[in-house]
Amino acid sequence: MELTDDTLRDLHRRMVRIRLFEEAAGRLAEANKLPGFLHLYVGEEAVAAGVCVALTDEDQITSTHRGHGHLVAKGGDFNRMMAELMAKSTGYCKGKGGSMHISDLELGMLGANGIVGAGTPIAVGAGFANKYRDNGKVAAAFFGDGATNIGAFHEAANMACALKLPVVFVCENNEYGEFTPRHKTMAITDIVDRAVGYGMPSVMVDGMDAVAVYEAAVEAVARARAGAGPSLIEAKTYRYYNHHGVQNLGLKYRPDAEVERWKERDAINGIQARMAEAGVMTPDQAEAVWAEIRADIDAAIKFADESPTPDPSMLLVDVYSQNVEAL
Amino acid sequence: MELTDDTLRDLHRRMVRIRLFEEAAGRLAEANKLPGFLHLYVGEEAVAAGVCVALTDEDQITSTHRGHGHLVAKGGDFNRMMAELMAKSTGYCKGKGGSMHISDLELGMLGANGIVGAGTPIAVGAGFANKYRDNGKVAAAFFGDGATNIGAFHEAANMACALKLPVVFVCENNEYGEFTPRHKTMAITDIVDRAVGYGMPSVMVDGMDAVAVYEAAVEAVARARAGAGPSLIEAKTYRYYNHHGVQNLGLKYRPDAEVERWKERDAINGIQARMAEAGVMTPDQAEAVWAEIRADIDAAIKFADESPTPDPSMLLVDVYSQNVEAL
Amino acid sequence: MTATEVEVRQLPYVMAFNEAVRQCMREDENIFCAGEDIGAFGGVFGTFGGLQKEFGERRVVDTPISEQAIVGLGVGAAVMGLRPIVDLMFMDFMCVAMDQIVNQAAKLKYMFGGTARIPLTITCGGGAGLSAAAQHSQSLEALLCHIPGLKVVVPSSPYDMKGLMVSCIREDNPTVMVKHKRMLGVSGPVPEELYAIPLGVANIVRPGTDVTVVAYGRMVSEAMLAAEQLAEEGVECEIVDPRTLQPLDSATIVASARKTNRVVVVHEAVRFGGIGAEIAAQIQEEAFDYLDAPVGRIGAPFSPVPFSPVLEAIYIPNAARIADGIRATFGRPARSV
Amino acid sequence: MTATEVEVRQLPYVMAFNEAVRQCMREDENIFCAGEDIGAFGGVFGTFGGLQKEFGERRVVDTPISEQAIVGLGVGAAVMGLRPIVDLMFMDFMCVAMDQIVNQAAKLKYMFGGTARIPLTITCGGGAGLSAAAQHSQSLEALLCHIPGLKVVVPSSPYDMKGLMVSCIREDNPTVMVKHKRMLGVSGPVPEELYAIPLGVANIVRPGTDVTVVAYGRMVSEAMLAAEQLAEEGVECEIVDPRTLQPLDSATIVASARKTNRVVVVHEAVRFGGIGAEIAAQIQEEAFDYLDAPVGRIGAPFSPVPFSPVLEAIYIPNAARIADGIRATFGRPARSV
Ligand SMILES: Cc1ncc(C[n+]2csc(CCOP(=O)(O)OP(=O)(O)O)c2C)c(N)n1
Ligand SMILES: Cc1ncc(C[n+]2csc(CCOP(=O)(O)OP(=O)(O)O)c2C)c(N)n1
Ligand SMILES: [Mg+2]
Ligand SMILES: [Mg+2]
Repeated sequence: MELTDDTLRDLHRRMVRIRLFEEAAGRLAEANKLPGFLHLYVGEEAVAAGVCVALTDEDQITSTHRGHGHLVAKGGDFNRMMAELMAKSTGYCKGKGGSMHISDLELGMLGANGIVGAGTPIAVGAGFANKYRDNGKVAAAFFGDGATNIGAFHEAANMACALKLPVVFVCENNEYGEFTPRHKTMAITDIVDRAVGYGMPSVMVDGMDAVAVYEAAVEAVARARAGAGPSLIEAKTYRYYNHHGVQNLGLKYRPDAEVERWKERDAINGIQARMAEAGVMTPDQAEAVWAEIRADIDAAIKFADESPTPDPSMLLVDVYSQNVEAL
Repeated sequence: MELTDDTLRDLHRRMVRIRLFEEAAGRLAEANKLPGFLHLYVGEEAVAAGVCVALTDEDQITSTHRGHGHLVAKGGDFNRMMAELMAKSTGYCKGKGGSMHISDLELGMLGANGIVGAGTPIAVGAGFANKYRDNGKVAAAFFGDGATNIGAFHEAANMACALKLPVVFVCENNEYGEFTPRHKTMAITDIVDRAVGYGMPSVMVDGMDAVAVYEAAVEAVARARAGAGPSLIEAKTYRYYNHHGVQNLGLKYRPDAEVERWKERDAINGIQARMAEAGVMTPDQAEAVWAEIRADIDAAIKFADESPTPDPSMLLVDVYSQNVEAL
Repeated sequence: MTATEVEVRQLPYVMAFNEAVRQCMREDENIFCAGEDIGAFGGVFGTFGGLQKEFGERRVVDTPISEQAIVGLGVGAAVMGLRPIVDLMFMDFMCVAMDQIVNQAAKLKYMFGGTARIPLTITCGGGAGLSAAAQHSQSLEALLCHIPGLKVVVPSSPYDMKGLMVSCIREDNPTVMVKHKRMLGVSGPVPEELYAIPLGVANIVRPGTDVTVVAYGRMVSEAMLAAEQLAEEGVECEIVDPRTLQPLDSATIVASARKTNRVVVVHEAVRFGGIGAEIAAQIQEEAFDYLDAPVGRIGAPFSPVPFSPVLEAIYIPNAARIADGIRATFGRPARSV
Repeated sequence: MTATEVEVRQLPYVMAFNEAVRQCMREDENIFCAGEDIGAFGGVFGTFGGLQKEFGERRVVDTPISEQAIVGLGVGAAVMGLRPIVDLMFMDFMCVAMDQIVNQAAKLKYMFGGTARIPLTITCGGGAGLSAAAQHSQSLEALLCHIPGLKVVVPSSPYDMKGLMVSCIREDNPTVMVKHKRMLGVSGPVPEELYAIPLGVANIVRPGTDVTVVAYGRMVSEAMLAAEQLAEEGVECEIVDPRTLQPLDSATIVASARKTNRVVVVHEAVRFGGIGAEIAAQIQEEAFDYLDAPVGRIGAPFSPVPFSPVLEAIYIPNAARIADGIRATFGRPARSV
């Protein structure tokens, strides 16, 4: 498997897109411009980017409460994303879903999900559909370390293996579920240990290294496409901001030094250094990417800002496929 | 750990009690004397007996839809069991629970359970109570191979490990869930592989050998009592009768030869041969045990037969702890 | 709506279900079935019998004991455009999969701003009467009817079973089809050709003038027995079977109430908080000035389902209790000031 | 029942909950709490704040994200004689644990012939209004009220929160205590000493003569606002807060209905199939000849909870809608033939 310069650029671009989108969202939240909950993905960009570069636009993903990064990585449109976070009618969900339910079925992004673990059986369903149609597509399920403690994940992982479905399970192990460290909620250190119980191949990768994630994903996706069944990728990663919102709350549940240690290994810095060294992208060229995406973000914020809120008549629309009358 | 003659006799006696109870129940079912569903434990006696001999009367167990064997092994009273199966007011559950909910809280038998896997989190709760009170007691959860595919099992196993509770997980791997063979529902062969994902010690034993089960259980129980947390025991075993009821239904989902192979290794025959060889129990002495228990069974059937059905006024009693009026 | 011509073939309820699935699967390659033991074994109630033989393991899938993943499989495959039929065996087990039903299947379309279609059918066996005790006998449809996004279907005859199941399969929204365990062997006329009974349209099973009885599922036949008894007493019951509880054909029910001026609602589910409460509440809202007596409700008492056949027989509403409930609506003076 | 003397300390709803738990835990060593992030963090709603500090990790336990095992932990520990308080964070998550709630906690006692006691309290945060969208905003109490074996508690003030939570903890049956997320910061008078408000006893929050408004949880304060408005229009509302929905104090509700002859039932939950249907059905059964208008019902419309604050504001019933509902009961001629 050759790692092309274009792939590096692609990984970089998707990560920068996530980073800038998320930081903008954070600023908007601090300015009280985003209603509801906001779970930022900043720090974990390499995972979404690495996996999504290994997928085609036709493959599917399911996501979590921390879902913007996944949608951006899958090719999500900033305008419609920003509008959704601001609860505007031009948003992906017409303002009805918000951050936790952002989705783009045309891109195969089957939804962020507010219920921890609940996306994993849905990915199994998508994988089933792929196998049923023999279309060579793959479904990837993103989920956290904490999510591997919930029954739905277990059932999904086992069923995918029992039915040998084209599914890739991607665990974003950021060492915390909300404010509780991993060691309080499981007696293991590595999520890959769970794959054993399903007879599923697994690999542990540095989630701060987009190339490592990408390479693992390429292998897992190839296995799935070849009909050899599911795999588990555990990416060790870290979120820079709080569980939700931006600032840490009063409670210090993570030592500052720990946060700093992870930030030193920042995935975007890492890939930029690598590309600079390999002559793939100069710092100036990198800066141009940032600048271009920054402009896109600004445009998206403007688009969202100027978009209308949903019309009250929309309240009862889309409860059912052929709309029934209000009761 | 010495294996005393008394322990062998105890194992044997509990197994014969199960076998005769279950065969009697089967006959009664065929004679249409037992309402509802009946899941017979015949063939798997070594598992319940081996584990329960390793427990004290003060330890707790949770059970499954196939629960008579567990209650008998824990010391259940034939009269109240038979009366319950016949839906009589003198039964363990006053005729309100039946086979699938048979229980004896005084013996620490926290109930058969009609929902696959649902007993396992309840065992975790009992184990928690033991640790909370620091009383040195242990809770054992029995469940099938099929049950390890369900989320509740996963959550229970993980939580017991995370909280380091005195729980022993006992998987009765009889290779089938209802009429579906294990290989269709999981990609692994041995349930012990699942323990890895919880950081739980595990052991695989011959479930047709009560001594092997007992020895594994002694070790797991000791670990739990010592505060070293849960263990998983996988006992490979087999049920002789159908999933429920007695006769196989029309469909042949298990090859005759497979059934025969397992029956050749019958656990009761096995322990009788071993005891005869070791001079612990002659065939005549063994026969005396059978005869004595047969008499107990006959008495229990008579007791149950002569017991009254529940009075209609009992319908709304015991819905709540202080009974509320009907609504 | 009914098909009672002599030439029509008799089929048991279980086979009416089976035939609906079979004929739809022949028509539409996007339909598949998944559930525990539904393959070679045909499902514990026999409802899926022979389907794997005809359609193969690809389209009739035995799953692990994993209700959450079974429904999730259905949701994910439905979002991708397939038409899954997933089986939960006993209705009680839907509690194991409740998150996927209530928080996922029912809500995805709305949460996603309308982009998703969820043509998912969930099937299960409800109802008491087999001494199957508290965890295998429940009628939990009220829980589902309260959840926007779901449709809930409760056939009362083999004819309805086939036609309603066809509509469930063709429906673009998640439906829950409740088979009553005790009706599996009940036979009735069922046309061989594929036909659909629309969801949300009640059936007047028996026209009458004096009192309206709203009943569904197995309670329809009990209500018919009660109606026969009452006819001898000179009271003509109109029996309305909503067929689907969500959507509920309130118009037909209210029209009947306005005509007869007396109503009794019957279900096997626990009376308190059952769907009968919703129906009664709607009737008094919409037909207040027409009612000569309070809307009566017959349901199970407030306890888990008992194992004992003696207790269970008291527990389950029957023709005698329905008849008493109907008589009670006449036991009071007609409305006057 | 109410405590409105001047000297009484003001406490926010969230601290009333906290104090109930704290004081009960000091009294009874058998009480422990378990849930996600309830330890050092004090729970996402802050309701468990400081409890781990006082009682240690043994008695205030952070659990994995495992709702089934959390409730199962509670059931098993309760059967063994402890008094667990287990937290499900958002009410919506009870769907994940529905089997343990509906098929285990609610039924064990009955299925076991009475031998078990289940002194288990399940707590969760219900209700909309935080733009938390469809999976974090539901009011699902109707699902629980339909299940024999459970008790369901919905406090409408800090005072009630403390007293009802104490009763939940002391109760020998499984209770579900629903905290309304939007009331956490609402303050009111709360005595410092430990006191209990019995389950199953409604509270007449506002006496009145012209119309009865049955409301619970956050809707009580909205109903109070509506009542003030209507008082200006010359209509005196009697507001009855059932406090617990299961058991439901039907006697108090019916007595009020018989007195005022008009009733509106209000809840934040979806109107269709909500507990308001049961209440309305009971009132027309028990007060038929007293009613001058149909029992009105105000609830959320039939859709998932929308994210958009604009839509959510329309979605959630409020004082204006309640007032309109009340006016509607007068908008028709008084009953006459
Ligand atoms: C079933 C369920 N339980 C609890 C929650 C509340 N919750 C939201 S995010 C979260 C932590 C998830 O941890 P993890 O899976 O590791 O993902 P991360 O937030 O670390 O990305 C929790 C407990 C939920 N949304 N759903
Ligand atoms: C949640 C749930 N799903 C399905 C069933 C139906 N069911 C009863 S027993 C059984 C098979 C259980 O298999 P296993 O755990 O291996 O136990 P065994 O019967 O082999 O002892 C099934 C599927 C159930 N009771 N509960
Ligand atoms: Mg995490
Ligand atoms: Mg088995």
